[in-house]
Amino acid sequence: MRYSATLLDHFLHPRHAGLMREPDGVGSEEFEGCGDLARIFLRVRDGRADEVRFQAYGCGPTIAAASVTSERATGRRVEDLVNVKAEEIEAALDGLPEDRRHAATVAAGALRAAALDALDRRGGAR
Amino acid sequence: MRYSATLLDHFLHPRHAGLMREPDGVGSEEFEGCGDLARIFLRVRDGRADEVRFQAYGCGPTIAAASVTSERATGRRVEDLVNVKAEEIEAALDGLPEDRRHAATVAAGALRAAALDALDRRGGAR
Amino acid sequence: MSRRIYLDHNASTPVHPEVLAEMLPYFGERFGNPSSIHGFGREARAAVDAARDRIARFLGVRADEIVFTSGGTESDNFAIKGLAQARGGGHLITSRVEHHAVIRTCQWLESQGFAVTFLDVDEHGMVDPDDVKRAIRGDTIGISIMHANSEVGTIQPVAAIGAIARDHGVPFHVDAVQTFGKIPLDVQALGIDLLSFSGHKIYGPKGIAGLWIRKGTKLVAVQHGGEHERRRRAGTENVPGIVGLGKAVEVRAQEMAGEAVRLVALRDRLWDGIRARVPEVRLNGHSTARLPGTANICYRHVESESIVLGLDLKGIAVSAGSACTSGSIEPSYVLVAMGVPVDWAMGAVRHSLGRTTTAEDVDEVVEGVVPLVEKLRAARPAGVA
Amino acid sequence: MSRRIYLDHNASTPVHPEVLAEMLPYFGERFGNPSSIHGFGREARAAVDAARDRIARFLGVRADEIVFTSGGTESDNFAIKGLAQARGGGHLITSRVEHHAVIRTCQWLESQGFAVTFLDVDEHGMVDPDDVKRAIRGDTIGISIMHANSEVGTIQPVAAIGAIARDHGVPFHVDAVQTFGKIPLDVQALGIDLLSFSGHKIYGPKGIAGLWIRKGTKLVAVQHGGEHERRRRAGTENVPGIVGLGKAVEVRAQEMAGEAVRLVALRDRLWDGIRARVPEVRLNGHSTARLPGTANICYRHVESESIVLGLDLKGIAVSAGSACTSGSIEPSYVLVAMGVPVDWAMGAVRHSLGRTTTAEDVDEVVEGVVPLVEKLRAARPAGVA
Ligand SMILES: Cc1ncc(COP(=O)(O)O)c(C=O)c1O
Ligand SMILES: Cc1ncc(COP(=O)(O)O)c(C=O)c1O
Repeated sequence: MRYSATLLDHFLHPRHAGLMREPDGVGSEEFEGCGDLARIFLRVRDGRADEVRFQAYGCGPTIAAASVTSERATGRRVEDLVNVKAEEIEAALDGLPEDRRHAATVAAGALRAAALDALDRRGGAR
Repeated sequence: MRYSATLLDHFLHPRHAGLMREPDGVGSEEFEGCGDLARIFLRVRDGRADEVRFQAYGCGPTIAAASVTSERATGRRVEDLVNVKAEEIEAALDGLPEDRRHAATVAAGALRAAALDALDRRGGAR
Repeated sequence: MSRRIYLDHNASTPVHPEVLAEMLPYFGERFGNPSSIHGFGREARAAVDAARDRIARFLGVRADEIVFTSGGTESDNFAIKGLAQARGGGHLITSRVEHHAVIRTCQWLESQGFAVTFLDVDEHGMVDPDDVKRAIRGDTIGISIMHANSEVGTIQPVAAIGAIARDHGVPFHVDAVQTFGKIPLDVQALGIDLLSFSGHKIYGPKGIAGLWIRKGTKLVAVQHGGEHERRRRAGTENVPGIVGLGKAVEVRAQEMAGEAVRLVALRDRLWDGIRARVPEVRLNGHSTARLPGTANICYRHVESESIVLGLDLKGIAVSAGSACTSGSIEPSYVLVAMGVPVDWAMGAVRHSLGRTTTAEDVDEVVEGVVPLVEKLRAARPAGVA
Repeated sequence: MSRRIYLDHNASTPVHPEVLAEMLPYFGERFGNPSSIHGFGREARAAVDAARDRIARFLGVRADEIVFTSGGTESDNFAIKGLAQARGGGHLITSRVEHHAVIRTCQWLESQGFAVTFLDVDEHGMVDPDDVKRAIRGDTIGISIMHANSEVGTIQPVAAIGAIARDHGVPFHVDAVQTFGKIPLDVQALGIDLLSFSGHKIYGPKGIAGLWIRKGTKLVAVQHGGEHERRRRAGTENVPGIVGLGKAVEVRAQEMAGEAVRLVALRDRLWDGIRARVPEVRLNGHSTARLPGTANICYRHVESESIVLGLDLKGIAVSAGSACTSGSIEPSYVLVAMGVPVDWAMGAVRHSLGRTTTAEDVDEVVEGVVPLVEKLRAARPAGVA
């Protein structure tokens, strides 16, 4: 199999999949080439991501990457989430084939956008 | 096998192969294309081929054709031998592949030449 | 995974046990080179001749009109370049839904100075014979239209095109890789001059195929070397492969008719099962003029590859209609040519059934597809493809 | 006929039992198309990758530099046309003793406007590296010289030629179909850029071969279609064949060195046996730089084919050095290029030994040849060839 067991597990059993109503932050990222897309929703409490949900469209790795991203983001400080890199997501999936690297990029990008959105709104609320 | 059992038998066990000293008629035929050659020697008694010998150089069919020709010629009237056709030799070999037809042509040609030589000499002797 | 279900017979098929049995001696004891004149060589030559005769009888053609090649791709290259290079220049007609072996060969010939017309198809993937007629020019040197499309299964109106080709005296090549041995094919009645066919799509081995060339068709060799195949295709003959292809054709001659009927029923059962339970699906290709075992289905709002992956994890093999390579997606050029909208085309999946496919297999695939598509659609962000 | 002796290993070889065993599953259960992304496809892809790795290790090259083809002929066509068409014009250097797959490809390129120099060889069949150097022009785009000749076994000075090619920046193709897996071959040390090798000469299956292409060598595909083999050779991979080739190479890696020594001894025993008992014979090719198992012998005043036939009837397979087709004889072009007089060349017979050849086989061949040649010479009219 060109995909790791971890990736396949996340693809088959995505964690935290689905819409979040009235999130504290939301962000999306699309990969130009193939239209793969991930969207991440954050519920923030005490500056941390208390709940994370995702939606994704695309090949298996993109769905799995969004799933593992939502899992890894949960409980972390929103400021930190801005800096989660694609490499971290890729590592969390136990690797990605060369031609599927974009899956991690899309998921990390969506997380960053959601975190920035949350920080923005907090800033705006003050 | 592309060659008949009869052909192979004549190739492996040529009848009447070898030189004849002081023949009453001798004739050769060469096939331009590949240099295959047969030579037929006749010993004539009472107008008939009492003894026939052959020499041949070339592929298996040519050797077999010369052999079967010498066999079939034995005992026949010299006048008749002038008219032995390649088809008769080919039939006597139970057929020849298309690209080996020349073997029968060479053998029949040599026999005809030998028969004409014998008739010539008889004429000359008179 | 315990049981595996294979619904990708248009990609390749397992070698039929009887075919393999007939091939085996030619790897071992009967390994001679057919060009050798000794006993080992003659044995091999006889086997090659016998296979050629079998195929010729099946096609209703002369044995010496058949040339063995290494695959459908080579047959297509050979037919088209062989026609083109025999003439040195001119114009070719083909369609936008041909296999890449035809399209890329034609594109290469374009780069070498030939002119090529790539005909459009209708929404069923069908070429209009009138378009062929209109495309013919004074310098048209060949027409290449496939018999059935490998992705959607649409069967082209080759008889009508053959008649036009004949009227205009233009050689007509038909890529029959997906139909040879699956549905009837009468090269004489259809007015075909060159026919590509292959082993591994019909339970024969990979690495062997053939090109039938009507006697009198002006064609040059494209692989140069020794004097094999009546100087039309150089290279030591793949004897076990040829023997296998011959046997595969014999088996197909027996099984073909009954199997086609059975596969049409199973294919319809699959489509009926899916459309009854999955919303927003569509069946691509022609409703009736279609390969018996082929169902190409678009699942809107999901990406082909994730369905293939999801089914694969359940032990079910199907084929993605769109291919994502190196991060750039390519919706099937066949579906695009048929005018399938991109948001549908992205979710195309080809199910191709074969001789061992059962009704249980089909039902299990339906059971697998339904929740998978639901789940994938549920995870999808609103407003996306 | 009871026992059969096969001394025609340069024509083809039987598939090694271990090779066949490794191939078998890929006809049946593991029949997937390597391009498919599901489990069946991945299984096949993994097998193809593993075979490529094995061959790469054996050659000491990168796996991604190896392209699988359908035969030695295709590899040669691919290498030479691939070089030529990548450049669109120019000059090629080859020799008069190459395999037809090279010579006829070069002649075809000549007909397409390329220039070709066919180098002469010496009486041993050897190319002079100085001739190569002298032949290089400003527009020389490739050099193709075989490693060892299939008829006489002469091994060419490829290292010297490779050094010259490298000096001049000209890509160097070597047809190693007769040496790969038989004698050591270091593409790096020899300065080779493209290497043709094949399965059925080394106890692998027919219908599979390869071309090694040094990374960076400008080469275009010649078979067009799908994106197989890194876009270098379109067409569904012959998976069982590739698996077989990989295994054959592994077996050769183990057996090669010991076998070469054994074959040299047997080959010399054959020649010593024959020349001791048959007058007017000569051994063709180089005395030392020669393939271990190859003995090409001229029997003066007999015709090759009659020896082949005579031995065949005794159950012994050898190969005729001259071929009579449709009544016109062609003495071997290799022997002619070496300056062998026609009256000798007509009687050339190639004996090529292999892994199962024994001393008893060799002795039996000698016992067979001696009376046969005597008988054929006895039947010969005096004063003829
Ligand atoms: C219609 C058609 N033509 C040609 C080919 C090429 O066959 P191969 O990849 O075996 O060379 C295929 C195989 O997919 C096909 O379906
Ligand atoms: C040196 C050489 N090159 C190329 C070939 C061609 O191989 P094939 O006939 O298997 O395509 C051969 C086979 O005889 C050969 O000996």
